[in-house]
Amino acid sequence: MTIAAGIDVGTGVVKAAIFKTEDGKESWLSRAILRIRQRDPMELAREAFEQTLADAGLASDDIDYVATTGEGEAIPFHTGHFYSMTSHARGARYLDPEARAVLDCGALHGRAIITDERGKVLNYKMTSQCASGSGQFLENIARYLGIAQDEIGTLSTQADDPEDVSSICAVLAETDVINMVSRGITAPNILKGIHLSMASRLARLLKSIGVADNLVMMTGGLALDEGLVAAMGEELGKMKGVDARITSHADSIYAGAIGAALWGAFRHEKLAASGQLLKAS
Amino acid sequence: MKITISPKAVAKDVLKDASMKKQKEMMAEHFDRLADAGHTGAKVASTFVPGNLNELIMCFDLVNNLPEVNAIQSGMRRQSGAYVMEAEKAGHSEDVCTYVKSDIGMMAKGNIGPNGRKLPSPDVLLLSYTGCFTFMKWFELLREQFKCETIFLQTPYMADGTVTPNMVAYMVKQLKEDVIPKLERVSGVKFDIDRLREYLKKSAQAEDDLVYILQSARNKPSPIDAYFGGIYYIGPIFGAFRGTDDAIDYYRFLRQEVDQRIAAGLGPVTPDGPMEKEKYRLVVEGPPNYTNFRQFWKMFYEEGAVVVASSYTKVGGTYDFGFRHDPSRPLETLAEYCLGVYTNRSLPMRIDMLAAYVEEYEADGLLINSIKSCNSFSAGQLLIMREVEKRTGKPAAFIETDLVDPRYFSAANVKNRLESYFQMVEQKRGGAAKGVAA
Amino acid sequence: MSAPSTGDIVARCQDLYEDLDFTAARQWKEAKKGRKVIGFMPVYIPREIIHAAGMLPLGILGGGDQLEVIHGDAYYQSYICRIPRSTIELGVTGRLDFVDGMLFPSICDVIRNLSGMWKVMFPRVYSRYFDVPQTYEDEIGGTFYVGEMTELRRDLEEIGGRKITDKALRGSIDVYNKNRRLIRRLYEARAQRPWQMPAWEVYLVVRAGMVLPVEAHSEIIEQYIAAALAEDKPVRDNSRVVLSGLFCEQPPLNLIKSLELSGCYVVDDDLLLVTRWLIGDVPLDGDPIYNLAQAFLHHSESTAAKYEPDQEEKGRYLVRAVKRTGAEGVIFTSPSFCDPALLDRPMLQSVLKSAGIPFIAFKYAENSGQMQPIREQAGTFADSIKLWSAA
Amino acid sequence: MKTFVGIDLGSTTTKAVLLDEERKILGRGITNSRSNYDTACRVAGQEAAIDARFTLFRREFGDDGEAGRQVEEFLARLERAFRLEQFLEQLGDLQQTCMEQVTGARFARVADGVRQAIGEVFAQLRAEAPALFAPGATRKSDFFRDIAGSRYLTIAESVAREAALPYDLLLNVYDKSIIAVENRPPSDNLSDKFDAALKRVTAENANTDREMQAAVEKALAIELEETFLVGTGYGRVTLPFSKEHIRSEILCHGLGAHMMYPNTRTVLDIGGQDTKGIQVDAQGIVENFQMNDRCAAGCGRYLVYIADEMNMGLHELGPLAMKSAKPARINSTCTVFAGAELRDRLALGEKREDILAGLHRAIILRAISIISRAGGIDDEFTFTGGVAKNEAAVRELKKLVAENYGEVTINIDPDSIYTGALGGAEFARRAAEGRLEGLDP
Ligand SMILES: Nc1ncnc2c1ncn2[C@@H]1O[C@H](COP(=O)(O)OP(=O)(O)O)[C@@H](O)[C@H]1O
Ligand SMILES: Nc1ncnc2c1ncn2[C@@H]1O[C@H](COP(=O)(O)OP(=O)(O)O)[C@@H](O)[C@H]1O
Ligand code: SF4
Ligand code: SF4
Ligand code: SF4
Repeated sequence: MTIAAGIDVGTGVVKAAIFKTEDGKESWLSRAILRIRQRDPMELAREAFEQTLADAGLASDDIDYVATTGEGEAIPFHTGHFYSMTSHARGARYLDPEARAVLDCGALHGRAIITDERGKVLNYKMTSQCASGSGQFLENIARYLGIAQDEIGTLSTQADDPEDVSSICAVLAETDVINMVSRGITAPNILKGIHLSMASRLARLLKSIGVADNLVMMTGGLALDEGLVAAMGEELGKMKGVDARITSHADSIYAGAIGAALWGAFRHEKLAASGQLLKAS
Repeated sequence: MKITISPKAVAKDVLKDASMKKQKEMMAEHFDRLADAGHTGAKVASTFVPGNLNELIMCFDLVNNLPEVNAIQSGMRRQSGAYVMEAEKAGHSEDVCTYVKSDIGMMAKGNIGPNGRKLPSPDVLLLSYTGCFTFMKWFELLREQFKCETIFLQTPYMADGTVTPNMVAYMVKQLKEDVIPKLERVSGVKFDIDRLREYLKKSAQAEDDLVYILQSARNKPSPIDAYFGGIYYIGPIFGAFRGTDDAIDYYRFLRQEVDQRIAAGLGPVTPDGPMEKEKYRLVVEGPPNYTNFRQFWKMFYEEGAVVVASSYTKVGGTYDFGFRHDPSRPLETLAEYCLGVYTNRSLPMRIDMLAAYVEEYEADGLLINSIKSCNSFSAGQLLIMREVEKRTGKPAAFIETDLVDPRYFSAANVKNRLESYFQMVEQKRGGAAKGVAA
Repeated sequence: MSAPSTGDIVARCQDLYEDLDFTAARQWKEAKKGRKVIGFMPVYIPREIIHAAGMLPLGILGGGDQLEVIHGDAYYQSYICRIPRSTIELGVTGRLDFVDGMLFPSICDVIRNLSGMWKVMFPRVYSRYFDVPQTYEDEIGGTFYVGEMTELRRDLEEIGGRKITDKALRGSIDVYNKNRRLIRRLYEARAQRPWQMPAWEVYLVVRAGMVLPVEAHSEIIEQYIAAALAEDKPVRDNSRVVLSGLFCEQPPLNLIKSLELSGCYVVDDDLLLVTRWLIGDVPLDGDPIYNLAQAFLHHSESTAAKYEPDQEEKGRYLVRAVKRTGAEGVIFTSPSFCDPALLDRPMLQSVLKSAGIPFIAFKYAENSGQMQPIREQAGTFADSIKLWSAA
Repeated sequence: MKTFVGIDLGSTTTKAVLLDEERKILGRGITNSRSNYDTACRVAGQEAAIDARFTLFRREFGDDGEAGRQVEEFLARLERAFRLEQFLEQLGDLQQTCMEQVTGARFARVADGVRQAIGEVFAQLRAEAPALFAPGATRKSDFFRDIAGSRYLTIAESVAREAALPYDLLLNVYDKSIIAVENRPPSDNLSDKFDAALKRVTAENANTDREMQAAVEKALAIELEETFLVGTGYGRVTLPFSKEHIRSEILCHGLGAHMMYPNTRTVLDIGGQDTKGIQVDAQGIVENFQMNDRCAAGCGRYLVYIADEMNMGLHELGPLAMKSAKPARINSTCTVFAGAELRDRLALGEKREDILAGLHRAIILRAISIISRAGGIDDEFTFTGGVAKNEAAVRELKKLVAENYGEVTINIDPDSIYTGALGGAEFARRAAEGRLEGLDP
C-alpha cells in the first residue's frame, strides 16, 4: 500500500489531494482547495496539505511521497516534482479513462495535451505570452460585472446574441468590455462572447497538436465553467476535420493534484522496488 | 423633387463606369480563366506581385495566379480572418505574416477563389524573391503542398541605392539559364523573345498612363486618392494584365476620367460619392488594411483627408522616376523592373522618396500605416518617420493595423490617432496663420 | 602553470559575454596603432576576409537580457523581434563607437532594413548589406557570390589602406579551418558526454569567439575540451535533445540553463551558426575567394536562413542531426516574431513527424525573464521521453 | 458665476476641472471611470464643484497672515468632515445594497448568518471611518471603491472565519454591490452634507468663528453656471457629449501642460492605458506626438494590477519602492502577466521593494522610449498623468532623463493628473468666446 499526496500550486488556486494505491486500486482519501487571491502560495500549500492530512486522519509521517506540480518546485517538504502537463495527463485519465486529450485551462495559461490510453503524453502546447484568453482575465471581468465565479457559466449559457470580443490584449479587452456595458450589452452576451473567443483560441491549440477525434477532458479551474465548456463544444464542432468531443468533470480542478499524487505513488513503488526509498521530510 | 441631368454629368458617369466596368470585367475574366484551367488544360504559374514577370509568363501561355491578390480578396470579403486562424490551427505561429497564413488557410479550406469557384493547383511556382524574405518561405510551403516545379529568381537588394552591373548580370543569367529553360519545360512552349518584346511594348504604354494618373494628385484639389483609390488603379498593372491590351484600355479610360475631374475641379470619388472638400493632403507609407477597407477609408474622407501619394502603389514597380519596360533590352529590363520595386529599395531610398513626395505633392505630412505582418515594410518605419519629419518640417503620424488579419484592426485606436493628428495639423495651421498675422 | 579548470574558462567567457562595452575588442584595437574592427550581425559572414585584412571580426549579437533598451525601442514596433532594437541601443549609447565597419548579412527583412538604418543613423562608419546567393549553381549563384565577396574585399582594402593578398586569405582560411575543426570536436564530445559539457557552458565558450581573435578563441576551446573531459560530473537521468530555430536573436542564458534544469541534455544546436556554417575544411590551394564561394554553395549548413531548392531534402538535415547525436527529440525554440524561423518550423515539424521524432516548440526573446513556462514545457517533454521511451 | 468645464474621461479615472473667466482654476474633481460614463462624468463634475466651493470659501476669506493659517485650518477641518459625511453616506448605500444581494438559492441556508456578518462588517467599517479622516491620516486611495473595498475584504475575512461562513460569499456580495453603488448617480444635495459637516466641525470646536460660518454660507450661495463643457480622454468616442464638445486628448494634454508651465516643450503623460509623448510650441500647440502601440504593457493600469496583487493601495506602491537599494531588473511589462512575474520573483526570494522598484523602472523605461520616438526631450519637460503622483516613478524618470538628455527642467505638479481636463476647460473657455473650435489660440 502506498499513500501519496499531490499538491498543485497554481497561479490562482492551490489544490491538494491524498491517494491510497493498493494492488492497482486507487482511492482518493481527501482534498483541499484554497484560492490564492493575494496570499502567499507557499503558506497556502502547507495549509492545504495539512487540511488534507487532517481530513484523511493521517499524520505527515504516513505519507510515502509528497509530489508537487505546477509552481510547487520550491515547496520545501516535497519528495519529487512533476511538470504540469505530465500530471494533468495522468489526472485526466483518472477522471475519465476514455480521455485521449486534455485541455487544461488555468488562471494564466491554457495547455493542450494529447495522451494515449496509458496517460502517456504524446504532444502538447501552451498558449503563448499574451493573456487575453486566461482565467485571470475572465475573473477580472466577472468581478467587474459583479458576478460570482460560479455564476459565469450559467449566465453565459443564457446568451442569445454573443458579442464579439476581438482584442488580443486582455487590458484592452477590458476596455472593450466596459464599452459593451455602456452600450447596454447584457452580461450573458458579454460572457459568452469572451467564452467563444477563448474557446476559439483553445480549439486552435487543440487542433495544432493534432487532436482529431479524441475525447478531450477539460481540467483546471475553468473546466468548472460550463459556459466555456459549451463554447468549446461549439468551436470544435465548427472545425473541419475534427470530430473531438469535449467533456468535463466535477473534480477537474483537482486534475493536477490527482495526477501528481498518482505519479508520486508510482515513483514510490518503483523506488521501493529498487530499494532506494525516499521519505518525505 | 425634379432631378436635372446636365450633359456633362452624363458623360462623366459614363466614363466613370467605363474604367470601373472594365476593371470588373477584367478581374472576373481572370478568375474565370483560373478556375477553368482544370478543363481548358491551361497551365498555371503562381508568383508574387513584386517581381511579377507577367510578360514573361504570358510568353509561355501560362495563367498568372497571384496568391497575394487572393489574400487581398479574402481580406476584402472578410474571409481572411477565418483563413488565418485555420493556418494557425495547422501549426503556424501567431507572429508571422498573415498574408501567408491567409493563403495557406484558404487552401486548407478548399482553395475557393473570389468568384466562388475552386482555384487551380499551380503547375509551377515562380518564386521571385524580391524585397521580402517571407516570399521564400511562402513558396517553400506551397511547394510542400503542391509538390510542383519551383523556379527561384533572386533579386539582389538595392542596399546601396544603385543597380550595379553585377546585379543585372546575375538576374539576366538566372533568367537565361534557369528561369526560361524551366518555364519552357513546364509549359511545353518555346520561348520567343519577340513575343516578349511585344508585351513589353504594351506594358510601357499602360505604364505611361498610370504615371500620369498617379501624378495627377499634384493638382489641388487632387482628383484622385492615391492610396485608397490608388489600390484600385494599380490592380491591373501589378496583377495579371501588364502587357495586355486590356490594361492599355483600362488606363486610357481612367486617364480620361481623371482629366475630366481635373477640368471640373473635382476631388476623388469615394464609396460615399465625390469628396466634398479637401482639407488635408497626406502621403502614406505602408500597405492598407483590407479587412476593414471601407471603414478605414471613411475615417479619412470624413475628415476631408486625401492621400496624394503613397509608397504602396509602388510595390509592383516604381515608374515615377522614369522606369518603363524597354522592349529593346527585354531581359535586362525585366531585371531592372524587379530591382526597382519599392520593397527592394534600401531604407535611405525610401526616405528620399517619401520626403520628395511630401514636397512635390505639397502634402501636410506623412502618415505611416504600420502593418503587423510585414517586416519588409515595417522594420525601420519609425526611422523613416523621423527623417521625413526632419527633412520636410511636416508632422508625421503613425498608426498600426494589419493587411488581412481583422484581429489587428482596432477602429477606435486608429480613429483616435487620426483625429488627434488632423486636429494637430489644424491647430498648427491656426498657429502658423496667427504667427504670420502678428 | 596548471591547466585552467572549466570553471575558470567558463567564468572568463561569461565575463566576455556580459561585457556590453566590448572591452576585449577595444583592448585588441588599442594594442596596436591602425588596427580596425569590423562588426557583423548573425548569421553568416566570411570572417576570413576580415581577418586577412588584419582586422578583427566582431560578432554583434544584440543586447541580451541585461541591456536596458530605451532608444532602440523608439525605432521598433512591438511586433518586431528584439535583436535590431538592442543593436541600435548599443549603437546610440556609444558602445560601438570603436567599430570601423558594420556588416549586415542577408538573413531577413529586419536585418536588411537595419543596414539602411545604420547608414542613416551612423553615416560616418562603413556599413554594408552583405548579400548572399539563394541559388546554388556555380555559374549563377557562385558568380554572384564571388562578386559580392570581391566587393567586400575591395572595401576592406580601402578601409585598411592595404591590399588583401591571396596569401593572407589562405592563411586566414587556415586558422578558421582550425577553429571550425575544434568547434566540431567540441560538439562531438558534448554529444557523447553531455553531462560533462553543459549546454550553457559550451555556448559561452563558442560565443567567446565573437569578440576574441580567432587564434585566442581556438586556444580557449582546446583548453575547455581538455578540462571538461578531465572532470568527473555525475550523469543525470536526462533526455537528449537537439535545439533548433535559434539562429539569429540569442536566447537568454537562463533559457539554456532552464532546459537542462528541467531534464534535457542538449546534444546539438544551431546557436552561433557563423562558427559552424561551413562544413568541413575550405581548401587552401587555388583561388581563396572561389574556394569560400564553393564551400558556401556546396558545403554549408541548412537552416531556415537558406532556401532549400530540393523538396526531398527539406528538413532532412535535422533528422540527420538527431541520428548523428543519438538525440531523443527536438526542441524548437525561436525568437518571437521571427518570420524565417517561425515559417520554417511547420515544414521541419512535418519532416520530424514522418520520421517519428518527438518535438516541442516555444518562443523566446533575448530578454525573456519568465522561465517558468519554458521549464514546464521542456520538463514535460523530458518527463514524457523518460517515463515512456522504454515502455 | 460663469464656469468652463473640462472633463477627461480616462480609462481608469475621470477628471474634471472648473475654470473661471480669468482662466483661474476653481475646482478639480476625480473619480474612477466605470461602465457608466454618464455617472463617471457627473461624479467628477460634482467633485470639481465641491472643490470649487472651497476655492470660493478661500476667496471669501482672503488668505493672508495669521488669520489665513486659521482659515486654512478651519477649511481643512471642514473638508475632512465633509469627506467623512460623504463616505458614511456611501457606506450606508453599500450596506443596504449588500443586504439586498442576500437572496436566492446560493444563500438559502445561510442568509441570516450572512446578513449578520455583513452587519458586523459594516459596523466595524463605520467605527473606523472617523480615523480615516482624522487629521494627518493617509488614505490608500481617493476613491470610495478602494478605501472601502480593501477594508471590507480584510474585515470580512476575519468576520467570515469567526462566523464559519465561506469568505467567497461575502466577497461576492461585495463585488456585486460595489458596482451598483458606483453606478448610482450621487445625490445632489451638497448643501445638506456641507451643513452636516459644518455641524460636525462646530461640535468639535465650540469656538468656531461665527464670521467664518457666515462666510461659508455666503460662498455656498454663489451660483455656479456651467457655461461650456469640453470632454476629452480615452473614452471620448463614447463620451456623452456631441462632437463640438470633444477634443483630442493629445491637444488637451499639450494645452494643459502649457497652461501650468508656459515654457514646456515636451510633455509625458502616463495614463491608465496609454503613454503619450507630446511636443508643444510656445503657444501650447502640439507639434508632434507618439503613443504606445496596441500593447498596453507598462501603462498605469499595470500598477493597478500590481497593487491589487500585493493587496496595497496605489498610494503605497511608490513609498515602498523608494526603500529599495537594489532594484530588480524586470524585462516584461505585460500588464496581464505582471502578477505572475511578481509571484515568480517573490518565490525566488527577491524582496518586495526591489521588485517594485524594478517595476517602476520598467514602466519609465518604456515611457522614455516613447518620448524618444516623439523626438526626445527639450527644456522644459513636464510629466503629467496619474503615474506622476508616484514618487518612485518620478525618481526613475528624473534619473533617466538626466542620463539621456542632461540637465533639463522637469515639472511635476501634484495636480498633474488633471492636465488633460485643464486643457479641455481652456478649450471650453475659448469655444465659449466663439473662437474657432477653440483650437485658435
Ligand atoms: N467555478 C468556477 N467557474 C469558473 N471559473 C472558475 C471556477 N473555479 C475556478 N475558476 C477559475 O479557475 C482558475 C484557476 O484554475 P486553476 O486550474 O486552479 O489555475 P492555476 O492552476 O493556474 O491556479 C481561476 O482563474 C478561476 O477564475
Ligand atoms: N496616487 C497614485 N499613486 C500612484 N499611481 C497613481 C496614483 N493615482 C493614479 N495613479 C496611476 O495613474 C493611472 C491613471 O492615470 P490617469 O492619467 O488618470 O489615466 P487615464 O486618464 O487613462 O485614466 C492609474 O492607472 C494609476 O496607475
Ligand atoms: S498586448 Fe496586452 S496581454 Fe499582450 S503583452 Fe501587451 S499588455 Fe500583455
Ligand atoms: S512580409 Fe510583407 S511583403 Fe512579405 S509576404 Fe508578408 S506582407 Fe508581403
Ligand atoms: S530574429 Fe529572425 S526576424 Fe529577427 S532579425 Fe533575426 S532572422 Fe530576422
